[in-house]
Amino acid sequence: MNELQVYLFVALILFCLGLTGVLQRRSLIAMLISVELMLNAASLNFMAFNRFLTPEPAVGQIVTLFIIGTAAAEAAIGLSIILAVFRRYQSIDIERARELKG
Amino acid sequence: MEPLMAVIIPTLPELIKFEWVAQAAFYFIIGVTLAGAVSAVFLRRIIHNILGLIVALFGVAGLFIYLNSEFLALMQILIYVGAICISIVFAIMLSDPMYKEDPRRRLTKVFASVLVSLLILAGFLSMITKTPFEAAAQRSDDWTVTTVGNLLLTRYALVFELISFVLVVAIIGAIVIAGQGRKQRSLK
Amino acid sequence: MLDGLSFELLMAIVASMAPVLCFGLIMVFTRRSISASVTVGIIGSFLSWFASLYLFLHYFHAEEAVVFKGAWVVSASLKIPFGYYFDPHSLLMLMIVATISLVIQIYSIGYMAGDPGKSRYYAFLCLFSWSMINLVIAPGLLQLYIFWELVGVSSYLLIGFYFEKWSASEAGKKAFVMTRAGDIGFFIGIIILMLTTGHLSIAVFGNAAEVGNTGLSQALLTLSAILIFSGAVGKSAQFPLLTWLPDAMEGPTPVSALLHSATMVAAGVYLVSRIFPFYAASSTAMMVVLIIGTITMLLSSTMAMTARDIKQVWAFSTISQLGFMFMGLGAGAYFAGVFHLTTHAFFKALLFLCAGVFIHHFETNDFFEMSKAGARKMLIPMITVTIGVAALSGIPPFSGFFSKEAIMAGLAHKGNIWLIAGLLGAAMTAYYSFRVIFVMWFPKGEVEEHGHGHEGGHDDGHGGGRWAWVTEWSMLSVLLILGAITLVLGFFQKELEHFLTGHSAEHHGSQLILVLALGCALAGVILAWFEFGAKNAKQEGFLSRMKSVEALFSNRWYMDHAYRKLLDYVVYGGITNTFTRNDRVIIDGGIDGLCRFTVSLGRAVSRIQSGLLQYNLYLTFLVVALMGLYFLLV
Amino acid sequence: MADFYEIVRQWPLLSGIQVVTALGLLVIMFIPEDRPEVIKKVAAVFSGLDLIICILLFLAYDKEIGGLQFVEKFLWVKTLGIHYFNAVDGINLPMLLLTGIVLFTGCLTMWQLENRVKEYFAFSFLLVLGVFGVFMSFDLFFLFVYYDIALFPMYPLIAIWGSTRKEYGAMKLTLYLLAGSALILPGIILLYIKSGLWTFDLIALSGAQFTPYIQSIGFLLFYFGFGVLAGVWPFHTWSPVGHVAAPTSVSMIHAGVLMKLGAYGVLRVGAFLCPEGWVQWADLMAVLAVVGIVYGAFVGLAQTDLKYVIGYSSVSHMGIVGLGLSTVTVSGLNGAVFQMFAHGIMTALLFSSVGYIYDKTHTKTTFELGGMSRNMPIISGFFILAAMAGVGVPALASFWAELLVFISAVKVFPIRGILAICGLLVSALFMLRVVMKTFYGPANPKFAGLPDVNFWLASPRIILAGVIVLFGLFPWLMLNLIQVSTQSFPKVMGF
Repeated sequence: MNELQVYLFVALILFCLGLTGVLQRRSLIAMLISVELMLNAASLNFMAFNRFLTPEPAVGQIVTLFIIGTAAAEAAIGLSIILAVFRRYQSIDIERARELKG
Repeated sequence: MEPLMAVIIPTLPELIKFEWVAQAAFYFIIGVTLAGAVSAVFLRRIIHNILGLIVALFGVAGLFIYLNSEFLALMQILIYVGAICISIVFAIMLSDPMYKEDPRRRLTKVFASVLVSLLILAGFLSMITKTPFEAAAQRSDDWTVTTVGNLLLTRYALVFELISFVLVVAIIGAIVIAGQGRKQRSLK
Repeated sequence: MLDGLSFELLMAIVASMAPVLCFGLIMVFTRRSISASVTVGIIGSFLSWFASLYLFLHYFHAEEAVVFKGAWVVSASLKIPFGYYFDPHSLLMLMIVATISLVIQIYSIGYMAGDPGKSRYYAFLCLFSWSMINLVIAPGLLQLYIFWELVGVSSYLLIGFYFEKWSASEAGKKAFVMTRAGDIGFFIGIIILMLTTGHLSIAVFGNAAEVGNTGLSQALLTLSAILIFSGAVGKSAQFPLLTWLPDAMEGPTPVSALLHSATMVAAGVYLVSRIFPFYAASSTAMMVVLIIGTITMLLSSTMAMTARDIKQVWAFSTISQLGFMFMGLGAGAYFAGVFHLTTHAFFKALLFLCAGVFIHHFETNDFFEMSKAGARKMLIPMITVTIGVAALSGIPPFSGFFSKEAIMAGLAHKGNIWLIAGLLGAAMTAYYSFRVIFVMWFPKGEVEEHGHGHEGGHDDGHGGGRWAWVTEWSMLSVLLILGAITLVLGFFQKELEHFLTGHSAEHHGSQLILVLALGCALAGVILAWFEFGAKNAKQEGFLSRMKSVEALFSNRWYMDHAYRKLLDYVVYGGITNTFTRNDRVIIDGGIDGLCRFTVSLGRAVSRIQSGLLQYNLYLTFLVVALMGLYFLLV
Repeated sequence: MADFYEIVRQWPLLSGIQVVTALGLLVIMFIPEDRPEVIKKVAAVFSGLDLIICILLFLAYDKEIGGLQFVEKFLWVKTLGIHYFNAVDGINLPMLLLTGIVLFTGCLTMWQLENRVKEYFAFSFLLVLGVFGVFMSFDLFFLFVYYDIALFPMYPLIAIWGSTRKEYGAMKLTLYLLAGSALILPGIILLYIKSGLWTFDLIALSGAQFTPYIQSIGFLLFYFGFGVLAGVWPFHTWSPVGHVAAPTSVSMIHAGVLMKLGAYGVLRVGAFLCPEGWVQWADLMAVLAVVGIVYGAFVGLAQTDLKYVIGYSSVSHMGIVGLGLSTVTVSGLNGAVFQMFAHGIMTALLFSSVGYIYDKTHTKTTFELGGMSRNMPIISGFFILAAMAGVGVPALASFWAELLVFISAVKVFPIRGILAICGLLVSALFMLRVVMKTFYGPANPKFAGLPDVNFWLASPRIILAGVIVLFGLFPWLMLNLIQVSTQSFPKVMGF
């Protein structure tokens, strides 16, 4: 039960859920939420490896801390981009922002 | 079993084995996490998604405790739930048309994304089962917050500085991006 | 560079370098002041002439050639020296070039009076003298070639002196390109020589004893001799490349006198005579020289018979006399060729300068018109031109008689057919040159007194009345000097022969040849007299009764037309056009096509870009997943 | 004087050139845009300093000792074996001098520029920074980086300040040259990997024993890669178009210096590192070179635009360089390097003269001009002098180069050598044709009142003309220097 594989499996499911969300939601905010899920999956993995495998327990914690910080930055930037997109298109539907169409 | 568990879970009668309770709680937390995640992804209302996310984040924080790091669990709750989720909520609240909008799903898209996710799931699953994980021979068991704090300011000072820097840049960037759009708008 | 600076060397440097210094001075400093430029030019030429005279007298009795040499370019085993080579032949030539250059610069004071481009003119004259002098005293064929080319350049610049006339600049270009065509053969020839023998020393190729020791195979020797001769063909306007010289008369008349009769065009003859032993070693090459010389002489004599432009007549006669010199050389008569070169230089310069006086005065080139305008009243030019014509036709006792007779003797030695050709040429020469003289002395029809007679020349003088005598006498004095030289030069045949060949041979020619030559010349003169000179002569040549022949002669045997067609159809219309199209259509078209293909390919590929963010992400993860599965499962 | 040179040899002059150029670039960038006079003066001063250093190098180089001098070498990136390695020998010293002269005269030529002066000079200095760098670097990495630095500014320089189809010309030029550089990079990597020495040091790499197969491929890559820049036929069509489009001083630098970069690269990198490949491909090189000589001259015959004529004459003259390189003889190399120098100066003078005429008359087609010798005698004189040099008139610098090349070409490839010599006739024809149409004949009254160059505007042309005549009369000044290095080149025949 309380072993590495379980944590990895949970993290994997979280990641896949997040991925599904990113790929199929049309709302930008929902995509952002899904990305947060994927990030959490990653930090869970780090913590799990840290707990069971590494010689030094501090490393994984610090990396996870780093991920949390990055997530915060990402959320800030992401939200402001969403705001900008909303102003531009009067919508947060990702399928409306197609200016890069070839 | 870890003595830390005793702190969180109060004393129980002899009949119920401590391990059982811990184990049950563990699976419960996993369940809560996954349920939160599912609702964060599949529910249609944005607000419900956020709430699902918050639940999932709490679940992950719980798993962190099982992984011996209550410091990170606290950080998780503090930063993720307290800052990020709240800011998302604020963003939605402050510009209400955004939150009202609710585009319809496309079924092909859902199926396609689920397919890719399942493929990735299968791939990583086989990797997890196939890989023989081996713990390091010499492992220190110093899990205290003090150590983490010391290391963060000595050995991993660069990481610390870097994340500070990233945050500063992010804040400035957010202000610039959000502010510029406003300026353009006011000019119009 | 040059080892040890003796006084002789200093004089040699002065002789060869003074003109180029003057060229630089005029071009850089005194371009705006005509009188200063003229002074600089004449001082330079005088210095050069004086130094040449010193060298001539100093080395007159020298036993063997004196050489000053220094390395100019050294590249691996290739050594190109710069230096001076004084032997009798080069000294004689140096003297001729320096003298004629000097007198022509003096003459030009008058002739070019009032021309705004006079500074430029003097600069170019100096450039020419420099190149010609260095050509003449070059110790190696490569130095000779280098100055040979420079002579061509100065000729180009001087012919195109009146550059605002299209005909003048066309003529300059034509002269340059045609001589260049010959020079290419010359260049290849000396490269072959250099590669096979390793050097180009005139001391070797000009020495009969050493030519055999160069290790050159007979075939290569003949080949390179003929190639080098092609340079002479271009420069001396011989048979296939002769049409540039008549056109070159577009230049100022003193230039025609200096370059296109006396010195530059004689460089071809000089080149062959310079390395005469080398030619003598190949009978084929000698035969080529002889044949080309003969064809040229006859061809251009016929052309001269119909020309009405006095300069054209002298130009054709120059070509024919050069051909005559080549005949002499080709027949093996080394001294005769060189001797004729010497006498020709002076009397032809004289003829041109006289023509210049008339042209300057009457402002026309047509000697019929000159005659009508009263040319006979200008006594000094008329007398000197008659002297010149007599020399040209080979009338004793003028210098041309002696040299022509020497060549005739050489031709007789070679074979009768050549002698007959030579005699025919002599008759034609006498005919066409006396035609000019008789027309000018005995004008027919009403004589209109030319409006500005003698005074015309005065008005042209830039200094007005006070300097008019300078203008006039600068020209007349030169005529007198050259006339005197023409008169006496023939009597120095023995001395010159001794000087050049080291021995003065017995009188080569038999009495019979002497009589024949004289007879032919006289026949020509008499024919000319009856057609042009006699009281009731119509002044129409016998050729005017044969229209087609006359047309052939006056159109220069249609050689110009042929060249024009060749240039238009083959060079411009054919090769150039093809290459240009190839550049535009195939190479550029290919590259542009490639670019267009790339652009359209990009357009096509860009359709994949739907602009949907999730679509891109989807593809990315799909590929990642498939790759992951592939690596895990396989 | 000898003592002074002894001292000079201790100075890091090569880095000095780069520092001066970079400093010039910086200073120009910090001058406000509205003071073009100051910018021009600063540009002139810094380019003058460059020229002085180049002349100093030229004088102080010890021909007795030969070899590499003024060496500045230290390891820059250890793991990759990249060195900062500058030096001069008899081959790149003339090129540095050429660059110095052309840059300085180019700056003076552009004295009358009015449009975006600051950017113009900044880009020019950046360009020259790259050119100097390529010529002085003995490290492949630096050489390549400098090479690309030299290519890049051409695009804006032509596209912004150019004339006649400038976008097309700029784009074509840039694409061609980048395509060339896309061949060079694989070549460098190939040799770097195959040498097994893990160094970009040119001298060290030349010691590696490459197999003939590798050398053959490597040389071909370098030959075509650098050859594009040297205008090797059939990759020459960028050159006339680019020259026509470019502004005057860029044409000068471009035809005068940049094309030499290509030939220099073939010699310094291709021939030096892959001598076997060089020998193997010499036949092909000679064929392409001869075709280029003859072809360029014939196409030039049909042009009516002065700059096109000069452009095609460059193709023809660079063919002579290629022919010299293909002979694999000392004299051929001497001739080729000398021709690079002479042609650089000569074309710079041609473009500089045409540039002035174009500035004043706003046309450069021969049939609209005509009789310019009457209206502008001095500038016409410069053009005619340069055209004469192009025709190969002796006593002007390029004659000697052509002489050496042709002699060795006839020795090694007799038929091709003779064909190339015959090309001279055509080149004489087309140069004189242009001179006649443009400068002779009746003067066009439309341009009657236009001023000729004054002394200051003539000064750059005087310098160029002086150099042509100087090295034409005293060729050994240059040849003795070049010879020092060509003699010790691998595989060359001692002729």
